[in-house]
Amino acid sequence: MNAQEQGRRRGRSAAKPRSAATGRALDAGLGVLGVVLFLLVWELVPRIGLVDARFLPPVSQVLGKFFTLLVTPRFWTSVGETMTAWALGLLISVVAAIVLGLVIGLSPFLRRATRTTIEFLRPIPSVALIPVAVLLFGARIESTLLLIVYASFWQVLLQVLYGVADVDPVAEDTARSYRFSWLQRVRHVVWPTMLPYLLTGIRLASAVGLILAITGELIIGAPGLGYEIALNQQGGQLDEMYALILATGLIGVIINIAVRAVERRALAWHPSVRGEAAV
Amino acid sequence: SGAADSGGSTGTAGATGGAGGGTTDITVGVLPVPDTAAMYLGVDQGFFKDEGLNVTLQPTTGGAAAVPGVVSGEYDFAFGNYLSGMVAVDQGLPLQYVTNATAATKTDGFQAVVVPKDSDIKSPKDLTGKRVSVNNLSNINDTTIRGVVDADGGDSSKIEFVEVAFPDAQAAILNKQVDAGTVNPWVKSMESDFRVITYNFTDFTPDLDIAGFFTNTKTVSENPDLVKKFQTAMNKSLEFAQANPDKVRAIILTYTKLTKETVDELDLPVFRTEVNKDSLKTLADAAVKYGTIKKVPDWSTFLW
Amino acid sequence: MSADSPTTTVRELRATRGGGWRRVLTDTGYFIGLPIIILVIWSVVSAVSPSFYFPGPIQIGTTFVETWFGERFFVDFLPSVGRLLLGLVLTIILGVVLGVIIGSVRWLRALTEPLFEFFRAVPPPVLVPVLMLLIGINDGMRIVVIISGAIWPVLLNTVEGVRAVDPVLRETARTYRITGFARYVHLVLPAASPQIMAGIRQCLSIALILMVISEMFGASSGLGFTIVLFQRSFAIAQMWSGIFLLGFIGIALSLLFELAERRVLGWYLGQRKANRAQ
Amino acid sequence: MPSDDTNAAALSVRGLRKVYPTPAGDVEAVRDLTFDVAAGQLVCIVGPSGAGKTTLLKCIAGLMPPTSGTVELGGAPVTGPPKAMAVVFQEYGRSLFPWKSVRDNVELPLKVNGVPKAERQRRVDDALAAVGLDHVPQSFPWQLSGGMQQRVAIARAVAYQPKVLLMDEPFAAVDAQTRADLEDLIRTIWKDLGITVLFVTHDIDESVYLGERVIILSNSPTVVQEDLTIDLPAERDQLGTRSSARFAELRAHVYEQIQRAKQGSRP
Amino acid sequence: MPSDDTNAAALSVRGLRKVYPTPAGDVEAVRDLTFDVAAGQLVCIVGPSGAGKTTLLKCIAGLMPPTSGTVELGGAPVTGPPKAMAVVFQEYGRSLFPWKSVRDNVELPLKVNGVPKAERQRRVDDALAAVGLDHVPQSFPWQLSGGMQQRVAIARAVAYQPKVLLMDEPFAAVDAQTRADLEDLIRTIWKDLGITVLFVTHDIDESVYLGERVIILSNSPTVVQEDLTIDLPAERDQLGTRSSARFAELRAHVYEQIQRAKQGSRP
Ligand SMILES: Nc1ncnc2c1ncn2[C@@H]1O[C@H](COP(=O)(O)OP(=O)(O)OP(=O)(O)O)[C@@H](O)[C@H]1O
Ligand SMILES: Nc1ncnc2c1ncn2[C@@H]1O[C@H](COP(=O)(O)OP(=O)(O)OP(=O)(O)O)[C@@H](O)[C@H]1O
Ligand SMILES: [Mg+2]
Ligand SMILES: [Mg+2]
Repeated sequence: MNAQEQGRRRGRSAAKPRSAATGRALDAGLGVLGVVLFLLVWELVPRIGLVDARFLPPVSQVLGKFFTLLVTPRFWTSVGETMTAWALGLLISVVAAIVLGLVIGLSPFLRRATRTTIEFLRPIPSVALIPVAVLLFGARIESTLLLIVYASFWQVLLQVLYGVADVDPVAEDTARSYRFSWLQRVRHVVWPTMLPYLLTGIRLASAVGLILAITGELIIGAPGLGYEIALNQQGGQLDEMYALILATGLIGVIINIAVRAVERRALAWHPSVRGEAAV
Repeated sequence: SGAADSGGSTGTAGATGGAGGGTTDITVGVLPVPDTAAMYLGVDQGFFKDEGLNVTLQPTTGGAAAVPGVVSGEYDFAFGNYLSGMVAVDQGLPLQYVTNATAATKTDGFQAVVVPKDSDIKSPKDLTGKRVSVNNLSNINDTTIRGVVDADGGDSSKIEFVEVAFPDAQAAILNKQVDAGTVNPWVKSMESDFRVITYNFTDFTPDLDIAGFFTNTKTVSENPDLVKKFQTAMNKSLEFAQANPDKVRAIILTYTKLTKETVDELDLPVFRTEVNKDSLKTLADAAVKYGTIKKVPDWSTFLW
Repeated sequence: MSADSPTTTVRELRATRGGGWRRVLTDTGYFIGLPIIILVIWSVVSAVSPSFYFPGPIQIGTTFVETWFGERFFVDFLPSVGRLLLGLVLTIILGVVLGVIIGSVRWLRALTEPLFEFFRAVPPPVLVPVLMLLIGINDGMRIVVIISGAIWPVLLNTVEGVRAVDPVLRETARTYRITGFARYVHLVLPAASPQIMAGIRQCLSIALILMVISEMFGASSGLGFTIVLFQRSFAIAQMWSGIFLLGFIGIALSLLFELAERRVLGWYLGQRKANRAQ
Repeated sequence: MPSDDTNAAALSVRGLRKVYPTPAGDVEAVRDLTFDVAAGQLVCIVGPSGAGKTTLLKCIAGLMPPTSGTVELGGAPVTGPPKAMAVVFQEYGRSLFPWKSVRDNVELPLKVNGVPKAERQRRVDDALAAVGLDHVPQSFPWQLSGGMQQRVAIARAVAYQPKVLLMDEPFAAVDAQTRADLEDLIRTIWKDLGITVLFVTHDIDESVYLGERVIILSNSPTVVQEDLTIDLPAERDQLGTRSSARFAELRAHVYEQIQRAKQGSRP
Repeated sequence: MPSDDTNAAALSVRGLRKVYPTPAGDVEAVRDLTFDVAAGQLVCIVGPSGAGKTTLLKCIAGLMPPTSGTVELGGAPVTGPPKAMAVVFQEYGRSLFPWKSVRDNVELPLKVNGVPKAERQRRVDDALAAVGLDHVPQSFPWQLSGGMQQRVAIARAVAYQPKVLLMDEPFAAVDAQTRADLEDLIRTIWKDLGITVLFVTHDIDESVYLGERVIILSNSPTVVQEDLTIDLPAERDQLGTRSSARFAELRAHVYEQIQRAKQGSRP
């Protein structure tokens, strides 16, 4: 990710302009077709007996269940619980990562001194902390929070560090030669350079955070969608289980779309967003 | 050990000294399975209110999550099978069981080890050298199954136990991923696909107590009053549950996702107030023998 | 034609190397300084106020040796790592091949885009029960779990990378008539490699997570299972030793990756550095 | 590889028009360009920034289709990149493969076009020596200064031995001395190989010094402002030619035309 | 903001040496540079690529400390970026803040240095008009062609109204006509404001046309090859001056010196 992603963005911006609206409509049509094909396969596989329908109910049944779920308050409570844990966890990790990332990233001494520690802590999979979470907090929201924060914190922190390191030395020299103060340099040079990295980090973190929120609920039993999935699985109500899985996927898609929209607004000046305008 | 420290003062949210007519808020960790029906029913029937206890039921996914909850003081009481409790106590955690919750049925299986109809496994000893699924390894199921197999003349050290959650067990057996599997609840309608090899609880030792409610030893020593109230209410609930199977079935439907058909078929566990100490001793001996725990618990502090 | 003034690189090589020993010492200091400080603080804290849940580093260290240098190494560690590596290799191959195909064929990309967005968003743990039903409870299922969750960063990054080949380069290749297979070997794959590697880096940590998750369901051996078992039986020091073992695996993976990256992306890292300096 | 039909019109551009569709509306980069280039001719193209010089070159190279009008090369219409044509792109830095060494960059087109190994090596060596880069064959492009990168791109085109060579501001990044050397190199290659060269520049002196003809483009949307024959002797040298009176006259003429073009005058 | 001590040595460089420590060893970019610039003088610096021109400028700008030797500005040693100095960097594209519009880029230094709003606006407008960019104030730098970007950087420096202006190949990316206009702009500003200008270029004609003095640097490790006074009349114009005989002489002299510098001759 990081700088490499930046590279990709620059590349994309230079890509040939699309042949306008017709192309986009065609793409959307194909996309819908893809979804329809997938649903068709899902419907047929259990119907013609490739897979036992007891284990994989046909999609029509699952969709039916999904729509009935949508009007039950219990479903929305679960969604609320999951999203609360997710949003809170993300908020904590983003704030912590920005503060720490700026402090560490701007000091060459700290950058070098913390390297090994970060490299050790970062790859510890947060699910490995499930036992710790269970021991410390039991089946409470704090358990899920611990997992979410641990997993998403590193994503954001690394991106912030990359971003701070990516400040163009020429831009930095320009600011210095025009006698910007330290704070003004952070505000006018470091922060804008870091922003695209930060948003990438947030996008990654929000995906990972959702995974961990659901996992935590699923395995630990903290309240939320994951717990509902576990409950339905234990009760053998597979259609509802699949409907809930569908819901988690859709939530993931919505989060992704939302973060990208924020990115587009915040980075109107950035190559990834400027699109065809660039020459 | 320092475990008690981390809990701080007992988590009883309300005033512990609710001596008079005031109510005390307590939180109880439960599993949303039929075994805890008596607890749900008791709350529903107001037996805990009668004792001045305002109960919040906190569902968890397993006893393993409940133990830390009790140790840390988050739960005042929690549901857990006796062997889980022995394991925790074996590691030095300060737990004490205060009431019974479920016992194995005398007659038929609430829980069973089953094989596909056409399997050549005929009796428990045939499980030697096979793959058998249990819901949790190093726990009550594999311990009792080993006991049953050895008693039948097989060699339990040659069984390969695999963890499969109860709901997945049927599929695992049918797809031949395991040769035999532990299912719970075992219901008659499964007879079309499966054959029972052993009802591993009843076959292990008759009248085995399976699970109870436990609390922190600190609560017991500092707040015996509260424990007493809980025990009274719980015993009332158990007796009521045992006497009213229909009400039990009805309440199960409210907190599990089991279908009505399944629940109607369900062979309900026994809800019994007095603890069958002998059965627990047998269980503990087997657990030591098979290495699940290192030593038999001190009964005077394990049971209240 | 006049010769160029010698380039920096040439001169750099000729120049003397200064202060070798001091450099090594400071580097080592930076490398182990903070970890040692943390370990010391941790030891002191756990000695002063011992906690059941947080044993001291020495206890965890000895437990680590007792626990993992023995039978568990063969029964739990090796199979887990084997599945992880196999899963990773399959993930990368599948992801890159599919990514190159989808990235090159516009209609295929349009057809699959929304579906992929969805599948990527489904938290992989919820797929475990499904895959258990569909595939069964075996190594195959665990490897599929790893692939199904870890493939997305590789696949999507490859698609993007293939699409984002610099148009000037693409036109250069066209005018020199570099087409067909040669185009993939000399242009598309190298150009996309920074992004593919970025995807692989992400996929490493996801694969490790999924290895653990896949062993938390229906397993009777493996690291994920063992750690949960330790937790359930309140063997706290063993549990921590398992968590650290996972950390070490993570580090080993990322070191391996960096080695590979330096080989594959030598040109790219050099280029970035060159752009940065001055 | 001297061209065998030296007298025919190697390149013929007729009524070329190019419109870029953009989200904000269409941009008419080139309105109507018509000119012929005889085989073996060296033609310079000058014009204000944004006039459409790069656009024109890309259409000739078959890299993008004109909106209307035709480009014919050796009598056949151009539909894709033609054989035996080399292009030196304006964005020289981006046209080099950063994952290949200097040598490999120059060699790659020969390799995929099946030139035998021995000949390939000879050609690559010669080309690198010609642009003064024989001392850095193992370096990567990004280890070189801008001017050196540009010369790698030139060496690649030279080693390819094309019949038609299109160059888009190929000397923009090199210093004055090197630039003079490279100008002479291009004229030498052009004469030795008898190839057709189209050379885009915005250095007026350079266009006059190099070309047999200078095509001056108008402001965008672009038409040909003037098609000027450079009647300087075929043998040119940096000091003598540039200080000749005729050179100064031609230079002044082109200068004036471009100034008029920038002010929006059209022929 | 005319300088008030017009006759003192505004800038004094004494025994400047700069060694870059790199992981592979030390690189001696500048060996020993000594020269003075009087306040209000316009000095051009030429030299082969890699000679250390940018390095020199950065040391003067206080952006990095010399390895040995001193730089004094108005009598005080330079330790950090001095007040009232503006630098136009060689990498103009990277010196613009891509997240700010053209206008904001020019305005920002004034803002952080506390120039009142009304005056700020006036100065920004004037500077943009002077470089011919008053029609695109709301564009972002990356929406402009290279030449336009370079002009934004120049406008930013002009609006800052420095006493000392350092420019590092500021016209490399603009076309001939614009370049001529900008050269005249620099001379006008210099004369009107009485500022001290250091101008790095590798266009020999430009250095002679612009400067009162041309300092020619040797090959790296760098010393002063020659310090040449340009004795052309103070009033210069693009056509007249450039075609004068003295201009041609000076031009030829500089050309020759650079060629010798490139061949490694040292004074
Ligand atoms: N991909 C594109 N999309 C939209 N407009 C474009 C595109 N490419 C070029 N143009 C426009 O077409 C016109 C001609 O561009 P072109 O690059 O051909 O100019 P040029 O003569 O090469 O300029 P320069 O001397 O600056 O290289 C310009 O106005 C430019 O903005
Ligand atoms: N940060 C650095 N680290 C190491 N070497 C450097 C660094 N910056 C410059 N150099 C070297 O110092 C020498 C002088 O570089 P400098 O950029 O000052 O040259 P220049 O005269 O500005 O060249 P050009 O005309 O190409 O801009 C070069 O050999 C260069 O390779
Ligand atoms: Mg162009
Ligand atoms: Mg320079």
